[in-house]
Amino acid sequence: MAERNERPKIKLAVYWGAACGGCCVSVLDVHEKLFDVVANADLVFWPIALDIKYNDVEAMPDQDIDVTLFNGAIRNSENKHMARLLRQKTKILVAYGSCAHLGGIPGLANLSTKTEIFDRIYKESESTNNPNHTRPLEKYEVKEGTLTLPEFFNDVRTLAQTVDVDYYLPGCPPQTERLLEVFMAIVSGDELPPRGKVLGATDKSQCDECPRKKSDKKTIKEFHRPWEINDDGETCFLEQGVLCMGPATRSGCGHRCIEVNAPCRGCYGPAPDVIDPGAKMMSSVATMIDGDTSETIEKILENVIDPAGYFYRFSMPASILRRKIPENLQAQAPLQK
Amino acid sequence: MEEIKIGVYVCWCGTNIAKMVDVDQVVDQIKFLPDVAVARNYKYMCSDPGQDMIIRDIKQHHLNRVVVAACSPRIHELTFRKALAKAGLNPMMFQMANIREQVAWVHTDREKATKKAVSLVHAAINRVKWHESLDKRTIEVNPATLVIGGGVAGMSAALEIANAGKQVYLVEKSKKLGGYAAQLDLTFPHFYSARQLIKPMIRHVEDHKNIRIFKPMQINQIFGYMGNFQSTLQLANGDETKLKFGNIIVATGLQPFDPSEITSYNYGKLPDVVTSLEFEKMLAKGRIETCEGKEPKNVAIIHCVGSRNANYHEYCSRTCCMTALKFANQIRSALPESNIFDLYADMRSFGKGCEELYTQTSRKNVIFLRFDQQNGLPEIRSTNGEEAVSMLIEFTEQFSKEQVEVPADLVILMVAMESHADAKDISHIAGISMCGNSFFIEKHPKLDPVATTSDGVFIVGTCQAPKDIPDSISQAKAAAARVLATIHVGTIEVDVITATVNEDICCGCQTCVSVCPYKAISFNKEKGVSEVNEILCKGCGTCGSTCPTGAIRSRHFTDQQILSQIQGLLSPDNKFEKM
Amino acid sequence: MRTQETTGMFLYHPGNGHLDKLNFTELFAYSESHEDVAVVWDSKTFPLWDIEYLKSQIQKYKLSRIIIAGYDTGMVKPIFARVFSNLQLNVENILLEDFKEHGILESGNTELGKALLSCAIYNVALEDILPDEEKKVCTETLIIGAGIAGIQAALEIANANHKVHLIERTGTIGGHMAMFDKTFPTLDCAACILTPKMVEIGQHPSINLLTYSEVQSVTGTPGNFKVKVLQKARRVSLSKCIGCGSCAEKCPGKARSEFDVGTTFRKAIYIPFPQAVPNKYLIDAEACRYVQGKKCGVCVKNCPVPGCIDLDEKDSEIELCVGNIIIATGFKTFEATKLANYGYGSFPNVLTSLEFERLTNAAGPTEGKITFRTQNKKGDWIFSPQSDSPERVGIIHCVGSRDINHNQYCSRVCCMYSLKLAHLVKEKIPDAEVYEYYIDMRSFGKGYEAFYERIKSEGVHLLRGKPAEVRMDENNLIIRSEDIDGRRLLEQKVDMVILSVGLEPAAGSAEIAKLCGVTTDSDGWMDEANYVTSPVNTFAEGVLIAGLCQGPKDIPDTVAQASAAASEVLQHIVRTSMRKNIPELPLAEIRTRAKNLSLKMEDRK
Amino acid sequence: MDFEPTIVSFLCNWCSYTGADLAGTSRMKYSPNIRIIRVMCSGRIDPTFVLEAFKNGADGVLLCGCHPGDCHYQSGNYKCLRRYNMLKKYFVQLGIRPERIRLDWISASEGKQFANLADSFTETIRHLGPCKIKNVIETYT
Amino acid sequence: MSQRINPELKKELLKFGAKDWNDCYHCGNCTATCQLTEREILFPRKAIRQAQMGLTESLASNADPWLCYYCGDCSDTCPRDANPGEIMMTLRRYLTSVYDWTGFSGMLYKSAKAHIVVMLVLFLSVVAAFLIFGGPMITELTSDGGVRLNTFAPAEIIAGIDHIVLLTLSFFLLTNMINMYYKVVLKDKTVHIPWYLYFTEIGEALLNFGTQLRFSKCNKSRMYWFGHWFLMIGYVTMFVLIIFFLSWFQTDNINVWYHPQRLIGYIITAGFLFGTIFFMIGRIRKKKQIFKHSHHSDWIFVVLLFLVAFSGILIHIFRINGLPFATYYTYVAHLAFEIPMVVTFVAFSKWSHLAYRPLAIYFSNMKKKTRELQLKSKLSVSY
Repeated sequence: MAERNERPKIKLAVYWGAACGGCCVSVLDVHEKLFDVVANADLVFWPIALDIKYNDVEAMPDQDIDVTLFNGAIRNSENKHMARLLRQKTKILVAYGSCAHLGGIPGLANLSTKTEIFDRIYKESESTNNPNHTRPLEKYEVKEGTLTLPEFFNDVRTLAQTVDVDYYLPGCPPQTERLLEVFMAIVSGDELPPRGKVLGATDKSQCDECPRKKSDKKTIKEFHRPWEINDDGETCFLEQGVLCMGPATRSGCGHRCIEVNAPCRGCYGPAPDVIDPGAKMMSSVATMIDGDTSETIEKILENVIDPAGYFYRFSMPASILRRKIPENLQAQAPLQK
Repeated sequence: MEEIKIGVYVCWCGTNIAKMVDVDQVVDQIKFLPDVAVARNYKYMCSDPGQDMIIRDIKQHHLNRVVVAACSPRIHELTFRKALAKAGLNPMMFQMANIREQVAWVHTDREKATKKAVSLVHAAINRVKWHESLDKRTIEVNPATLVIGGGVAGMSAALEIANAGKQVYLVEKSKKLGGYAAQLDLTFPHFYSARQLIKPMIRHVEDHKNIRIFKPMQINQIFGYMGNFQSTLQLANGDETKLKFGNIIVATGLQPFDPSEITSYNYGKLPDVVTSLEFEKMLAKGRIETCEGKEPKNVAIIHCVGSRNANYHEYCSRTCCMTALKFANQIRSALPESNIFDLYADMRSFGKGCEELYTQTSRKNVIFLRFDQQNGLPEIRSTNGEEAVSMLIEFTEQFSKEQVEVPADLVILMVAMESHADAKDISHIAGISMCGNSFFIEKHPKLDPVATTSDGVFIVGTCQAPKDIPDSISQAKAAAARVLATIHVGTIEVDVITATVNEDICCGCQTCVSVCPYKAISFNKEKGVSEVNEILCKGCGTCGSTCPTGAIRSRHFTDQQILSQIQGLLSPDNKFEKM
Repeated sequence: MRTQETTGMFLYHPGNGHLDKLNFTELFAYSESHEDVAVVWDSKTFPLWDIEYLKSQIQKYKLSRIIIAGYDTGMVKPIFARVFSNLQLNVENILLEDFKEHGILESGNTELGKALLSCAIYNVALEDILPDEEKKVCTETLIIGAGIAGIQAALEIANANHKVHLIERTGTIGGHMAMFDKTFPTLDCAACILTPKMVEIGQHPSINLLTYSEVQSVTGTPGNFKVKVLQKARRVSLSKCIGCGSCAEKCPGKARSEFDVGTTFRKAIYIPFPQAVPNKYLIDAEACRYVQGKKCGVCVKNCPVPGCIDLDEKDSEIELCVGNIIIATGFKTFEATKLANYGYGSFPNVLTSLEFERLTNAAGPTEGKITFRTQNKKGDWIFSPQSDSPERVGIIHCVGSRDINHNQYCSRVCCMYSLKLAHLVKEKIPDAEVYEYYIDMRSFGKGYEAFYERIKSEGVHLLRGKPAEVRMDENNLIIRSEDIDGRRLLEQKVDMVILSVGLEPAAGSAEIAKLCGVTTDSDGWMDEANYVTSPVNTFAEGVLIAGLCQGPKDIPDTVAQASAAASEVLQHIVRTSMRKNIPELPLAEIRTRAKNLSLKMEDRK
Repeated sequence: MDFEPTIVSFLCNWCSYTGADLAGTSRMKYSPNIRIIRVMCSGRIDPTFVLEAFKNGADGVLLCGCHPGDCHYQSGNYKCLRRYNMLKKYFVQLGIRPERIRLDWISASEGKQFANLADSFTETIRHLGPCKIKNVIETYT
Repeated sequence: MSQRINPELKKELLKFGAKDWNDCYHCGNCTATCQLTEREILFPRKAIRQAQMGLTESLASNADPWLCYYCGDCSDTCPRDANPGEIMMTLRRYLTSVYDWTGFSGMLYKSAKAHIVVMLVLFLSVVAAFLIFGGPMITELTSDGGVRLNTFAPAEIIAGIDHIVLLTLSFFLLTNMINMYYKVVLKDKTVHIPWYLYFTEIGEALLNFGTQLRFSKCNKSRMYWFGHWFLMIGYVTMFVLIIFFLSWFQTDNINVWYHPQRLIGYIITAGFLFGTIFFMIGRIRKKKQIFKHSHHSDWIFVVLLFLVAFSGILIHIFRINGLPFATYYTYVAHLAFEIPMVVTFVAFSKWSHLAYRPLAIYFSNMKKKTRELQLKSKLSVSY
């Protein structure tokens, strides 16, 4: 303890991009360990908790901040700006949580175009009351000057697609214990793992820790939603026909979902060498289908209504194809028969 | 990691490639790619000087990867791998780009072909960077051999191997050995007695101390791999016996085509229309007679029943013409006063002594008539007792172009040879590919007619294609040679292209276990990971693309290798828009 | 033999000259004196065609078993079968003892004939009563001829780690297959599939390759043959030559290239073809100025390797000791000049199929361009890439085959290779019209019929009818034939005629057969021991035949046969025993053994 | 100039690649837009590869395996079929015409069929026009 | 309508002298070798096929065998030794019997015995007739010459008998020819010959009759053609002379050697001798294809012809040398040879080809022309 006190405190920043805020809350979930954190670190920037303005950050010298936990994806120009800014000011930039890591839930917006999103929000949604068809404008001139809004990008990107990232801490949100471990590792001054590594998770997938019983009989005759089955609480979800992203998802979360009899949704992201966990899982699940003809296979697949939303729930922007092709760019040619 | 140095060699294949692909341009375009140390083109890369060039470069320029753009890797991959080995490089550090079969020979636009060639070479360069050294291993060969099918081919193979002092397990589905040949009366073209040839053969097989016969017996499953197969047989008394063997010779034989589906022949409806096999039985009994027990005055033989006809079998059954000539001779001897008509399409008397038999048969007053299946099949109709003769065959005779009718009291249909119905099951059990007409596919139609793509499994006799007894026996002996050679050497090399599990990543979901068609993957409960038996593994890679964690690597076909290949293939420089 | 059965013997010799060598009177007397034969008939005196008489005779002697012995015995079997079945006798008791089947037809060995009859009477196979003789079998094997058959057999044996001496008469291995362009029906390039095997031969540690060599004599006994081999002087050292070709560049000697069947020239110092194995130069003594006594030696001067070329090298002789011999001498093509009516030799653009193979081969004289044969400046007729291409090509099948005036037999491969050639013409000159003249289309093998259908669909004119003549007007060759299917007489004008010449045993194969004690048939093909059951064995123990020397066949059949021959060799090597030769046992001994064995078999039942 | 599509084709080693080789040895002509990658079995074809191909600018992806029941590895082709069906569903969601991927069976003896398939697929893709996904990923922000 | 295959025909053909009738495997070599075949006139193969299958109807309407002169090229080059030339020869014999409605022809052809018996009967009848009706054998020398043949056998009477024979034979031959016309032309429903062709096409038939030009196209060696033509010309001239000009030809006075009567006689004799000896030697040596196979009718024919010629020469020699008895006896023998020959051969056997062959050429040409016309009219309709 004494030794550690001799060490100067590190400078810590926490920032959110396109995110739900859950990650920030998860930082607070450290509860009494917060004291350990504060004992070792000075929080220099955390919009949710501290009143420090962007200007202040801009004023900091480069590489001044030791660690930034960046959560949330990059949705708009503000996110992008801040990501770049923090990268510039930070020694160790950590993509914190699924959104920063893989795009996360906001990333699913990539399955719609900007127009579609705006139409939905400002026009079509049931609760919308917008008779003047008002749409957000990036610039609006008023007497007092120009009002600006950040630019809403066409698609959602991960932090790594925007700036260089040193480490990833996956999870939606990340397990607080993992955060602490990582944090303590950084502050302890031990040799850091190689850059680009995923921290706070193991290299093995969920199944390794999953308490359910697994066998090699993974044949799927019919896909089910979790509520559609009489779950025995013991058998592997997949063997019961329920989609579970567990095999393609790193463990480290403490299989919290499975503990409560909900199949894994994949927030912890893919195993080390996997580029596109959705594709891997699609492949794996498809292989289990019990059918040798196109007709039977299609019949069974009817129950997989939204493969993109399922297999890419947290990873759409990080996936190989990242997004949907906007309608106006889609090939319109009818097929010759 | 050592610096990657790639040598790239573009082959002209004489003019084969050079005519359609600008080999100079290919070299010019890829020589600046990263890691390419040497890039050349040469007339015949596969020739000794071509190979020497690679070996020299490897030594001089310290190359550690080699790409050859030439013919199909199916042809020369091995040749170049050997060259690499000669130069002291691991043979797997090699990739071929197929710019002959898949570029030069199939395209007509030289510019586009060249472009495509560049992209294929680029892809190969990208891929080879990720290649790893893989080393061959050898495994022991079990000296016993399993022969499936106790016909003349199976028995010949069994005897050949047993006579060389090696154990043979002969499995026959029926109660008797001998198969189809045992049902024949005489053989062509010399009219030796088939029975007298087959009987001693059966006796030798039965008496042989090195042959163990299982009959009637069906093989349901075979486990294992080349050199070390095993199977469990259910004996009649309820016992089980476990057999271990190193090689499999499949000789499932043939079955005759059922002519009842050809309506114009009325087989099954007219009692005196018989198949060649039924007639063979008549001959064996010494009774050539109609259903009423009378000696027929007019006998007609119709060739190509079910053969050479797109509606039934497109192929020629190879033996029917000669069998028909044999029948004609036998009928002539037994019934000297009869009229014999032989309706053929093309007379295929191609074997040694066969054309001579055809001539001889002509001289025995056998009337040869030619029909053409394209112009409709002959119609056999009954005279309904209105004439002395019981049936008439009507068709257009092609040498005279006359519409004629042939009187017949007995009609013999020379039915096609089909692969035996059991062959389909055996193909799954033994892992042999089949072609569209249900005959087994040999490894190479010319140079490897008895081997299959599954190592240690050989096909002999009519299960490969229709053939006569001598050709079946030749094949049986050929397979025996191959088997004896491996037994004699005692070991075989195992393919290096297998799957492997990264135990640090494998989570034990076991999806892969059920996917493997060879049961090469098992789950290690203790470690909680899957394990690959690399001898059983045939390297298909299905597990690799099934594994959701990427723990399984398909060696030599890793994700990384293929992805880089795709990137090379689609490098913007290689697209046609850039032209 | 079942004791209650009464055996009759019918000696059948239709008198077509085949059995002249056998003494039938003696065989008749022998059978008659045999205690277990009730009656013996001779086909010369017995009215076989009189069914009623035959019936009465069988009843008279109460025969229940008949042995038909002689030649073509199967031909008369149905007569007996008919009578037996009429008399309610067991047809299975009609036994055939065909002398041809046992090879005594050619040898005329009457004693062996008696032995066979003796065995037949007791219904046992001759080979079953011959004791195996333990013998030290030399594990080395001699293979004569290094075409695809020899190559395949050599690899099979060598891959089992046994020493093989592979002898080839010419300067390279590969044989005819190396000369072909494509192979039917898959159309894969012959060189592409053959060269890897050739390379393997050249590199195999267990194969002793002796090219440019001939067998001089074969002595010794099966299992231990002593073979004298003449190694003709290559005059270029195999070990020193690097194949650079500097010697040939300046060589003034010229000769027609054997590999290109004379369609072009090569130098006196030459490599038969670029992929030759061994890929080393040799000197054609007849074309070499120095050897012919003129002043030369240019090659020696140009050779970068000292001592590599020795123009004074003499033939040498070596002796090998081998256990088994495989003959794979292959074939030669029919001499087309024998058919004057087709004008080969008179009209330059009437080619043999083999010439056309070279012409269309990418490695051939025109680099694969199909051109006319034209005269060069010196007046020699050669193929040159500068010449024009034909627009109409006629292909004539069965040239020299299926013709009683030449070779009566069918050469088996011509139909298919002709279809292939038609395809090659169509492929290289898409607008060309191709006319194929055939008698019967023999596309019998795996995938062959489909290939035939494909060629038909490619627009090749397939004409049934053997042309009678090829003549020439000012500009055209005219093929006169009956178009049988078109019901007309056709005088087709073409620019080029390809004669699909038949196959004949290779030159010198008769001598090889004689040296090895193998018999040949009237066409010169080597006799197999039993057409049906032993297609690769010969009547000479330890000598096997593979490939075309036994009769025409295609590549897959050749390969299968070569492997089969290898299997027999491996068996001999492993067993280290050879069967005792038949003549070594006295007749009485054979008879006793046969009887004993027959009783033993009886007991077993 | 007409749109020249780029098509990546994954062929299994035993049937389809051999069939493509046969098209070559038989000198059957087909469109040069097809670029072939050899895998041991169609069962090895990972959806990742298909996605990667589109990402790198392929306009279509052709998958070929042995005919049903003829797989050299017994059942790899069925697995390919299942993944193919799954992928098509995903593609619809991404706004990529599912016709841009095609799975067909080519046996070792079907050189002609391969050539025909290559031509017809190229035509299909030519008709559909360029696949924009690569541009979208690279430029659409 | 389909025709029934008739295997029984082969037995018939064997009696007509068929050899190797079933050896042919229809390669078409013979048809292509033959220099007389034309685009649509195809033989021998087509006729061989009809014979093999026993298509009697098709055969009867097939005139092709008459177009063949048996040069033997086809048989020489036949890849299966099927002897097409000989089969054509056989078919000509067979067709002769088919055209002959009396059945006499068939009897002569099928049985050597019958043929010889008929010959003998006729021979003896002639001798008997002379014994009974013959004139006095005058031996005294006259100023005109030595032998008085016309008193022994007056030319008018002989000519009268000749005329009777001629009329009878002509009747049979003509009816046979009509029969041939019926079978070859009328029964062939595929062609309907326009009337004018009957006139336009007759010229070539007659020309061929006189010159046998077609035969000269046949073979590389002109010898056959010449031998055949010479014999034929000799025969025809003799025929005309003895039937119509016997009194001029058969005189008692001996003319100078260059007198047309003698000259013509010499030429005829030369033709006879040359032809018969040429063919006899050929048939004995059997070297050439055409001579390899001889039917009994061939031998009887050629031997009789030779004997006729030989006896004719003897008569001449005896007569000019004034040997009366020798002349008379030889004359009897001469007629005894000649009458059977004429009676059996002209209408019923070998000599009838003299009529059938030109007719066949005539019919074939008409049919050919008709087909060409039909084809043209079809073309003009469809285009």
